Amino acid sequence: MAATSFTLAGMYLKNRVLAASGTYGYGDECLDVADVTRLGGIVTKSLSLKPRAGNPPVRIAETAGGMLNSIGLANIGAHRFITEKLPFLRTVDTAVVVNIAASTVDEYCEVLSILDGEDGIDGFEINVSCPNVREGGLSFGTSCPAVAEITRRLRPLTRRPLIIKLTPNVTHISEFARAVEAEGADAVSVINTLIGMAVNVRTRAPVLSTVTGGLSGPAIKPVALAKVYETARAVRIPVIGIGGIASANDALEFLIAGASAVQVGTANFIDPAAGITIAAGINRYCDENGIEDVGELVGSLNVGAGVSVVDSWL
Amino acid sequence: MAATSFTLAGMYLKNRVLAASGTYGYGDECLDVADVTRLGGIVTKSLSLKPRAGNPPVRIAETAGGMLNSIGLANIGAHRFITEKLPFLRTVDTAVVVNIAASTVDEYCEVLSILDGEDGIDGFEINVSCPNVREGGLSFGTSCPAVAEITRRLRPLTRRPLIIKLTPNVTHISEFARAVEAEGADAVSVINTLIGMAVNVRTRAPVLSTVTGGLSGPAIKPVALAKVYETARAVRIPVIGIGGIASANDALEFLIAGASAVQVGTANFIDPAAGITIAAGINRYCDENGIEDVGELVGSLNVGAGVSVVDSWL
Amino acid sequence: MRIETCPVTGVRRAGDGIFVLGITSPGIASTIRPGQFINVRVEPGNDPLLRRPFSVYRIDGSTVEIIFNVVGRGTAALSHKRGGDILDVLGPLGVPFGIAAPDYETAILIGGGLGVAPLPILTDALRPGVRAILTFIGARNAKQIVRDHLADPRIATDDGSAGFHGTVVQLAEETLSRNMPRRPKIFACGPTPMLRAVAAFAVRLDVPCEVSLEGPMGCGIGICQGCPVELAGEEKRYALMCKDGPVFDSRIIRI
Amino acid sequence: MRIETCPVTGVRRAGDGIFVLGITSPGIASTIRPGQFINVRVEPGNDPLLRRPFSVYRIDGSTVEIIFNVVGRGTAALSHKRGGDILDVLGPLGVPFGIAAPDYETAILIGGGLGVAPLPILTDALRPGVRAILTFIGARNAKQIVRDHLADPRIATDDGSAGFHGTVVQLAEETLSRNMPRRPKIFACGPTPMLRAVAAFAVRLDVPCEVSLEGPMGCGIGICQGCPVELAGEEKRYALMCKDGPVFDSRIIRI
Ligand SMILES: Cc1cc2nc3c(=O)[nH]c(=O)nc-3n(C[C@H](O)[C@H](O)[C@H](O)COP(=O)(O)OP(=O)(O)OC[C@H]3O[C@@H](n4cnc5c(N)ncnc54)[C@H](O)[C@@H]3O)c2cc1C
Ligand SMILES: Cc1cc2nc3c(=O)[nH]c(=O)nc-3n(C[C@H](O)[C@H](O)[C@H](O)COP(=O)(O)OP(=O)(O)OC[C@H]3O[C@@H](n4cnc5c(N)ncnc54)[C@H](O)[C@@H]3O)c2cc1C
Ligand SMILES: Cc1cc2nc3c(=O)[nH]c(=O)nc-3n(C[C@H](O)[C@H](O)[C@H](O)COP(=O)(O)O)c2cc1C
Ligand SMILES: Cc1cc2nc3c(=O)[nH]c(=O)nc-3n(C[C@H](O)[C@H](O)[C@H](O)COP(=O)(O)O)c2cc1C
Ligand code: FES
Ligand code: FES
Repeated sequence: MAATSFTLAGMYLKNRVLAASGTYGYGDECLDVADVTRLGGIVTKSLSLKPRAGNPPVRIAETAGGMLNSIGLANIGAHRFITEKLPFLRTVDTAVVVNIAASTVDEYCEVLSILDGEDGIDGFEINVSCPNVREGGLSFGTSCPAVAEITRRLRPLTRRPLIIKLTPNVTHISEFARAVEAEGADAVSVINTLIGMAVNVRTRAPVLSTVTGGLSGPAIKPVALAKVYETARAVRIPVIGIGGIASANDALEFLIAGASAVQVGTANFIDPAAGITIAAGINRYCDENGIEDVGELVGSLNVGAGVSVVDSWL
Repeated sequence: MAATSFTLAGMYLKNRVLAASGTYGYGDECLDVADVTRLGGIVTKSLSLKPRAGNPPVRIAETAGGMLNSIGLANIGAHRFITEKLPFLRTVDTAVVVNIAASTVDEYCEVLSILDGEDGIDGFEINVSCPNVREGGLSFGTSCPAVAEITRRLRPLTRRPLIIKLTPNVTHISEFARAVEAEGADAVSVINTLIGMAVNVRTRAPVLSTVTGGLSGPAIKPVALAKVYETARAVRIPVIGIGGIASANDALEFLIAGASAVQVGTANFIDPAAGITIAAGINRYCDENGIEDVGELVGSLNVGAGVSVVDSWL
Repeated sequence: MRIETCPVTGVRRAGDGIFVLGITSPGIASTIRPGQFINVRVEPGNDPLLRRPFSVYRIDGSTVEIIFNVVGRGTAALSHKRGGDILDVLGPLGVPFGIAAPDYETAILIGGGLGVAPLPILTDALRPGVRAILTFIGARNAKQIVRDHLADPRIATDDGSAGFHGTVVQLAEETLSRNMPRRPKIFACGPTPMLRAVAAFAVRLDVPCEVSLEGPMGCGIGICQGCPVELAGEEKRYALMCKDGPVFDSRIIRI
Repeated sequence: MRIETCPVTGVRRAGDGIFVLGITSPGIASTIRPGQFINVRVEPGNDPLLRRPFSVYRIDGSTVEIIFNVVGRGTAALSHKRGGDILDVLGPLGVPFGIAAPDYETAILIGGGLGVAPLPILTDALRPGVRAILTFIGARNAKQIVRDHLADPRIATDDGSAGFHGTVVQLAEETLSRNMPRRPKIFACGPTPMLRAVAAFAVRLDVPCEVSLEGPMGCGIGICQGCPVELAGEEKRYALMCKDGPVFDSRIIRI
């Protein structure tokens, strides 16, 4: 039986599989069907300062091997989270990572400060795929200086692990990873959703009320894997791999490509116990392959000598 | 029966569905199973100055709803194309768009000049998703100045339609579209493949010999559609929509989102007559909906008044 | 709520483009309540990716039946299932109809199209408790009327090919406005426009009314926030169709 | 080459994890030649997305049979097909074995694992023409040996559970080096390492040799460039497995 527990950016995790933000509520919805204590951790829905109602319907659309969402970060806000959700989460024996979203850098700081006063929180994940009101709604996440600034401002406010969750909708995600590493981030989560869209040809209107939305699910796994590989080679801080993970095999691809841990998102909608099954499958793989610690897999990709990535003309 | 023929950037097309570069050979492979004269046009495999052997195996990997490829632009080169393929293509009653790839701006120019001397070519599509040897193999396509320079240098060399095929692996594809529009491009093709990756967990090696490859197929359709929508709103020149189109419904989504025409790629591998079926399906849709000219659909997306794209917090 | 892998007992046609699919699920059969739904994984792979929500139509021992229209990929695939196939089913899910007496004496059931789906088990559950059940069902045409297992339904068709010529709401309102039973309560299920109309006349006639909504769902269990239902009242607030519904008091939501 | 939608005649087990699937296709049945393959669309949807290539195993009237190992999603799905299901099939594809006499008198057939797949129709096609057929087949163990429809095959198993204890190549080389028939030609099909070994001893014994390769394919018809086979010689050049093969003269390629 391979060793599974480890410390990620100073945070103890019993295994390398977490539930991704926005795909597991606040960890209290799936108890009938999933023993959440067998997850490495739970990342909460993004919390903003005030509660957010979210976007009008339609918020989701199925696509080939994936789905689009434009939830609009509907959430109960930091204060209600503390009073209504955190007490329960404190009783659950798994790591709790609180994900934070905001529309100004100050709001990020305020939300984090409010939450940092509470115990029962193992780490913070910062969702930078949010519209920056100062920039007319352009996402923070696609501006390297903005992402760096958020990290710089947040870093001194907490001694807990600070994880920056990067968006894939940029040319070189490794630049962003390097920037936040330089600002003292403890880890990066890669990736958030890809920008996508669907049209209803009957009505000739967008399917989503917001026209575009975030693409997730198995369809994006190859893109996520490439982004994780690019990021893991660029920084020393751990990379948390996210994107289309639905099986142990998928998770193993991410670990081998350089992810220290993974998050399972969309797969929870099909099976809320997906993360647990995946964690078990990773162990089975290790046992079958004589791997004594899952950590041995991380970044173990053997890239043939002769091969040059550059020569790959797409 | 709706009118289907139209002129795209000065190029007469009998309908709005073309076969995408690299997914239909040189148009002479599928004759037994597809009446290519019922396609709006054929875009050739990318041609370079010298023949290219391409990348070593493994060159393709199937993914959820898509596939990865790293063909390495294996092609017979401009000269053999002219002697071995063009004579046949001249006899085929459909538009022939020649796609050009190169590793220096000079090579782009040389290939185009060589081909521009030939008749039987209706237009040129420039594949900028190629490694720029000057930049240590970084893709031209992700550098806006490089893409602009290619366009600037090529524009004076031909009076035929000049179509720049953009890569989606950038933060704001519309910037690139605007840049090439300013340099005199007649149209843009959107999108080429997304960078993706797959790992063989048994061998712990990349599946593709080049580690990363290009993701295509239904999985990427939502991303392609969003890129086409972004591009079509940013430029006045026509946009050719590409990415995961496998049905008439898919193609209609692109037209409605702003594409003047579409290209079918990966779907040809499953059915070389896919483009023909799609063109017929578009006509059926028009007839059923009292649309007299397919052109009426282009950019007909009705975005509800109340909706603000900005407010979509992914 | 639990996930079960259930053998398919069979699929039969019940109208044009309408099918009834049965699965063996002691768990769901014994716990499901009228108006609750199950979320069905159509195929083991990625196509389609998401589960498909369906009301429970009938319970017979440990057999659970759903009735559905073929409208897309998922329902088409379900219509091709055969006895012995295995389906992965999540349920029971959602808030059932509020049938607990004594806040009403006569139950008025209104079903439009396959909105009839939850009415048979609702009828069975109501029978012991209430004084009377009035059932109104409507469809586009006679071929789409599914009248089995209901308390002698009055029928409306848009094309007049069976029963009343018009919508089921017109039929119900006409009938009820002539003579309204004592202490009535409306239970309605069907397409959104129909429910909007029902809710409107429930207000006009001041009758308590519960509606069962339908719309796209991501998870069916409250973790994706993908199924917003706008709440009545000043500030924009949403309930979740899957968790706070699919059955709602028609007055607390904006249909 | 054409696309046909073919009814499945049935699927039967032919060893552990090995299945034979039959389809009705007059077109393919009448035109296929030994060593050619068909490209099968496993499901109508996107999962799996690409076709799966298979050698033709048997022809019986208008019935075309393939034999396959369940190794992944596509072959698993195929093993669950039932009579009456419809399969979309593209074929015949590729270059067949070069069996035209008289450049040889004895055909030596070597099949490793399911590399036996093309050998039965190859045997049928050879019988009229050649003086003798020597068949060698090998597998991991007895359970994986498929010996039907072959000219009394000599058998090798890695674990010795049937016939010669060792690889089919060792068996063939041993037998042939003792007494080599007059004007022989080798036709081999199986895993790449085995074909490499066959090619090597064909050179040693100076026997003409054709090998049927297998590997990932995107399209099967030469339009994706996804199936390179490295050619022998100085400069790096590739042939296409689907179009220039899958059968190659072992001396012109680098296996
Ligand atoms: C609580 C609830 C109960 C339902 N009960 C029934 C029933 O008893 N009988 C019945 O025929 N239908 C019922 N529906 C609708 C049914 O879920 C859809 O018809 C079905 O999901 C369509 O799937 P598809 O793949 O065939 O269509 P597609 O259009 O291919 O589906 C694409 C996506 O859109 C979603 N979708 C499309 N139409 C609907 C819709 N009307 N409602 C919800 N999601 C939709 C699908 O779930 C899927 O995610 C119910 C829906 C809900 C929410
Ligand atoms: C010309 C030719 C003839 C073949 N004849 C037979 C036969 O008669 N019997 C038989 O059992 N197999 C045969 N194969 C191999 C067969 O095509 C693969 O086993 C099959 O495609 C695996 O599909 P899968 O979805 O089950 O496996 P997966 O691993 O899920 O497939 C994933 C992808 O890899 C490809 N792939 C995986 N393994 C192979 C392989 N060994 N060869 C080619 N592609 C592969 C698949 O086509 C698919 O694109 C042949 C292959 C070729 C090229
Ligand atoms: C419905 C939905 C809601 C999401 N909400 C959030 C969120 O609130 N904050 C966040 O950082 N990521 C959010 N995500 C992104 C996921 O956490 C994850 O990064 C992404 O979905 C890719 O992983 P997957 O393919 O496994 O789903 C959401 C994703 C989905 C599908
Ligand atoms: C196997 C393969 C080879 C390709 N070769 C080229 C090429 O040579 N030049 C080019 O511009 N695009 C090439 N493409 C990209 C396609 O033309 C198209 O832009 C992309 O595949 C997205 O469309 P699709 O999803 O319909 O395949 C190739 C794609 C595939 C799958
Ligand atoms: S469907 Fe996911 S929250 Fe309702
Ligand atoms: S498989 Fe496409 S060229 Fe051979």
